[in-house]
Amino acid sequence: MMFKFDEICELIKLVAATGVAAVELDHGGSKLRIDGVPPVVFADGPSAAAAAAAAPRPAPAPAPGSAEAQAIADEGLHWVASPIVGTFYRAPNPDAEPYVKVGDIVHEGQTLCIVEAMKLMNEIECDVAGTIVKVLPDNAQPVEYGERLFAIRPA
Amino acid sequence: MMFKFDEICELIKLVAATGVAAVELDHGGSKLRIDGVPPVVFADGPSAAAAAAAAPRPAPAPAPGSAEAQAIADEGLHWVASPIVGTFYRAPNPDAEPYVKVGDIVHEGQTLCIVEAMKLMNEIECDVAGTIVKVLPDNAQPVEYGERLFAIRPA
Amino acid sequence: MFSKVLIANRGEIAVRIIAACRELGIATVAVHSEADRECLHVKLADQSVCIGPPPSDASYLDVSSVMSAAQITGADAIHPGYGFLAENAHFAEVVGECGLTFIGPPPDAIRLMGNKAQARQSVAAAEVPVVPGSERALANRDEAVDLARAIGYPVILKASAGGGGRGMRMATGEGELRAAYDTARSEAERAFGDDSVYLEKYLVRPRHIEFQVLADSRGRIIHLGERECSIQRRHQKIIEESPSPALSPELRDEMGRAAVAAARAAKYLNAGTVEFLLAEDGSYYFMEMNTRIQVEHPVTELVTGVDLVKEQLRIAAGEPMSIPKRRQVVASGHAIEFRINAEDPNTFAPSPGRISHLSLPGGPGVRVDTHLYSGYTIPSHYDSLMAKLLVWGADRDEAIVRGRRALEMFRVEGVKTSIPLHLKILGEEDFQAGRLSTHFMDRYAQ
Amino acid sequence: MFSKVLIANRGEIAVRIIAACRELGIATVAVHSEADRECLHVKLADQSVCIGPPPSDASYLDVSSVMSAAQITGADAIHPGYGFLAENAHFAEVVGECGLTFIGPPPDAIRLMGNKAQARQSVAAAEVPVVPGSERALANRDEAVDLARAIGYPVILKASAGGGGRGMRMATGEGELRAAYDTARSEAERAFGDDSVYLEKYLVRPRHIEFQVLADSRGRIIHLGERECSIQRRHQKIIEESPSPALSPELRDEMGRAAVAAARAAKYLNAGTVEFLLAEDGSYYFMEMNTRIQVEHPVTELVTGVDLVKEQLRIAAGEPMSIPKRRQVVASGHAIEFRINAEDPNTFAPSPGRISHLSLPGGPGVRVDTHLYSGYTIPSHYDSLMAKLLVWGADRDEAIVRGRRALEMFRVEGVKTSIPLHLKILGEEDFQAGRLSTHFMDRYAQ
Repeated sequence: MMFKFDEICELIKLVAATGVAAVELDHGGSKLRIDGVPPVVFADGPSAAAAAAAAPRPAPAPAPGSAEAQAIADEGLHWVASPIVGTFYRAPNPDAEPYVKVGDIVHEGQTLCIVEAMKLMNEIECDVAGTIVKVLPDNAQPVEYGERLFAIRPA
Repeated sequence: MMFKFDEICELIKLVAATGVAAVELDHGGSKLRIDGVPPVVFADGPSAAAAAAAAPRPAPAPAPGSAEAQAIADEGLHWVASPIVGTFYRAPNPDAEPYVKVGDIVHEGQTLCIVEAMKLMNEIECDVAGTIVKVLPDNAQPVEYGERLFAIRPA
Repeated sequence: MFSKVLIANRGEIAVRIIAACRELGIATVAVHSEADRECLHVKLADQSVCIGPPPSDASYLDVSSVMSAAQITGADAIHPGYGFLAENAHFAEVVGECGLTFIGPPPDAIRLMGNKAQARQSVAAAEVPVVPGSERALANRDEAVDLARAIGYPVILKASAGGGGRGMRMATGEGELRAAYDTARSEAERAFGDDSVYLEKYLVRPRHIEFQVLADSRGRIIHLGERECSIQRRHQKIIEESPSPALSPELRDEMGRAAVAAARAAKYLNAGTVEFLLAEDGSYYFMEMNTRIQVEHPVTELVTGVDLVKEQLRIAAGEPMSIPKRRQVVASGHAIEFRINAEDPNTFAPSPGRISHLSLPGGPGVRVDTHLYSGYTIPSHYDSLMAKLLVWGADRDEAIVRGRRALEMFRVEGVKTSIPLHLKILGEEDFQAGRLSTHFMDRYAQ
Repeated sequence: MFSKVLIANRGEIAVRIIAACRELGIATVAVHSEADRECLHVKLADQSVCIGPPPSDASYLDVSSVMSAAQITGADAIHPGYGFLAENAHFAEVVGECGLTFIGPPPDAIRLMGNKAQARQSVAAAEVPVVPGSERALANRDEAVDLARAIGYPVILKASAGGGGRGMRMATGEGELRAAYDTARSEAERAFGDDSVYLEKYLVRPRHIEFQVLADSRGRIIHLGERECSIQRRHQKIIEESPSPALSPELRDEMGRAAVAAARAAKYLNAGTVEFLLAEDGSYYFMEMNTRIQVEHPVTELVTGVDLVKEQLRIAAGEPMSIPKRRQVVASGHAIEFRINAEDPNTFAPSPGRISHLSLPGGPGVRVDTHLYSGYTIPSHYDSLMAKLLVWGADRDEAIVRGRRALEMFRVEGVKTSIPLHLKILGEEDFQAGRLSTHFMDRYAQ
């Protein structure tokens, strides 16, 4: 055998601990394959099976309950996520126009919105050039860390 | 087999404990595949996981720890299991010859052994015609309900 | 003390008994049917023996299989738990004849208390109140009227051959009784082919109050206070608590002494429970004695600090109970038990199946007795009790809020449970105010 | 009372605080890092907010993120649990400035007790014994000898700039001290580039004894007895119990009064713990005060029946503590806590991973505080505490046998746990006899 029993045990533990999806070896007619730990999926509703199928979690993950984020996922879009917890504002003040709206062409470094935290107005900048496809939170809505704010189709 | 029985047991435990999805080995014509515990899906409704986990259990199952029963399983053999809890005796009394031994040709209704329970000697009859391939418990060994006593190759 | 105890039961009570044995350094043997290979008691015991196919009568109720398992494993005592063989006097006798110890009362005490009429006679002789009535069939209408006058209205006429509520007629006064007498007789005739009826005092909204007793071989018999079990449906208890909101210290003392007298009359040994009906006017009547550990015993353990199953083992081994003689058992705080069943909380239909997710409540004042684990499949062959959730609070109010939060934090997926029913009951004003009776659950009748 | 409390913590203590809030009818907000989406506290809280990436300093320790989460959810108070921001006076201040209530002591009390020298001075002024010694650097060898004569041998010389045992020299008499003085100085010089040393009384085999105190805004300060936490390794407590086998009622009373005096000196409010070293001769010395709820608080809850976290919430809301004034808090029975860590029981190396099977012990006298469930993956970013197993017994002997059986019935698969270590400790004759000291774990040193 290519590996000793103990070595195979070590490999299994390593696969489990690191979270890799699979290890496969094929050497001199001997084969070894270890499939990694499958992701644990939680779901409250009957959509559990569907959620289970959508195994790998994209980073940043969509906020729980953000159905729209889910619906338009996996289309080669770029997501801008909130780097902080706070309140999402589309415009610098209540009377002003939104920084951006769907269809706008944006460039890197352009301000997309404000997330207010601890009375500080944090301007969130765009990190890609492209077109705004979707604005996810409503104006003045609380957002958590990592919550998706904008979907952008890269130019 | 490339691995000893104990080693395979260890591997199974390891696969279950680490949560890896599968381990597959192929070496010198020997193959071993261990599929891990299916992923747990938390859901309120009927879930795929529940169905997946409901693996059918063969009846009568080999007694836990009965290594030999495991090793020669699935070879088209017929098993005679103990219908009661008690003590297994191969012969009607300590000085007598065993009722049957490996290689004997047996017929339906033939007495194969005694299982003593509550001081009653219960003769266990053969329910198939064939050849004794294996006698599993040692003489005077306690047996539980459903424990495999004889392997018979049907005629 | 015993060196190895076989537990002739399954599920949570088998796990509970394993715990007590371990604390006393006793090895344990689990028995199980083919349906229970994966049950927790099998995993936790030192040894296990498969004793039969899934149906109880061929496994857990099969005396010969259980005894064989005890013999091949060399057990020196058998704990029957509750249900199954626990109140089977014949089994207790066989255990003794085989030279093993039955962890429970003597067969004669089981037999006496298992016969309702004999039990009633025995405790009445010990001056324990029983429900006043004719016991035997009434000769005629006038006898009914005379008896009713003696015991006081309301009264109830019951078919001697009856059961299930048929042929029963309540009367609040003489006129009503005279009219009811003929109706009851003809109903009894139609329903059972026997028109004899007897008469009993009718208790309007009685409470179910039971006393835990312990009796050891040194002749000591004590009670450990009461449990109120009025929340029941079709005689199945759902919620039990201690102390009862209805008992004054004086009444507790009086009923406790009656319970001890009942146990003494039966020459009782080991743990037992004396059940009473408590009327609204404070009068109480012996109902029956359960000659085993009960499902709801942890309620008493929580308020007294006494481990009842360990006491059972000590007493069966001939040791005195461990409760110091000079120390009166003092109940402290308030305990409530919620029976969590695998059943539909509205229809009460059993809901066996696989537990796909489980998260048990913890924290202060919470005890869970269960054989559940995530991945376990509840078989359909046995009763639906899957866990007992117990809470302790400094007072009844704290126990209630703690019960609510523990029920909310008890997460089970894969089967329906009675948790929502318990939350509904806790929300009832009557429950919160302690206004309980055996009719409490009628409000949820379908 | 508050209407919504944000819990600035994770894991078992967050679950514990949710339980207390629910019992008081308060809504809860969980915060969590990206690594903790599946943690039980997130599932059990009424609301949850992701506050940052896995590393603590960017999530659980980030004041601004926690405060933002409180603001967007409309929480009116914050419970910090233990660890993380619990003893951060700045955080407590910010919470107050934002118009929310910090569930803990005032920032000044946190600050005072967070400074070891100031804390020592403050409690010494309140006549609470502190370890006798020079506090400041010694001028010369004769000063050392004079001081040692005054406080009595054995004494220990410590490097002023030191730590970690280097530059420390013990002396049992004058000759030894004179010889040790130069060695200690040159070691200090080599190790820290500073040769100043100070002298303290050396406690040979001290016990760690701490007192739980509660102080409310009505000026009432009480103690709820002690916890012995001598079983520790590198200052990490492993097993805690109450009462301590070493305390007589008189000593308990005296130390308890000292603990209350220490809290009063700090103008303390809410729950806190005063830690002492107890020498073999019965003398005791203030070590420090922990200005938060502690990991081991359930030990006190089990023997007193008081829910400490609910008291914290009541006190923070300006209510008096709920313990009746005339009722002395009486400890009953004996409680032991075992910290179950996800770690190798021999090497103490952390063992994060997925829980593939879990079955928690139940039955009488067992409490489990945990955030574990089967299928949960313990992240590697936080401490390895995965459950607190607590047992209560009528006396210490019962608590020990119950601890053993509960540990044996605590089944975890998928990670290594400290359960085998606990079983080993329980098997030690010294442990069973209550012969404990902070050096107990030295026997297992590698």
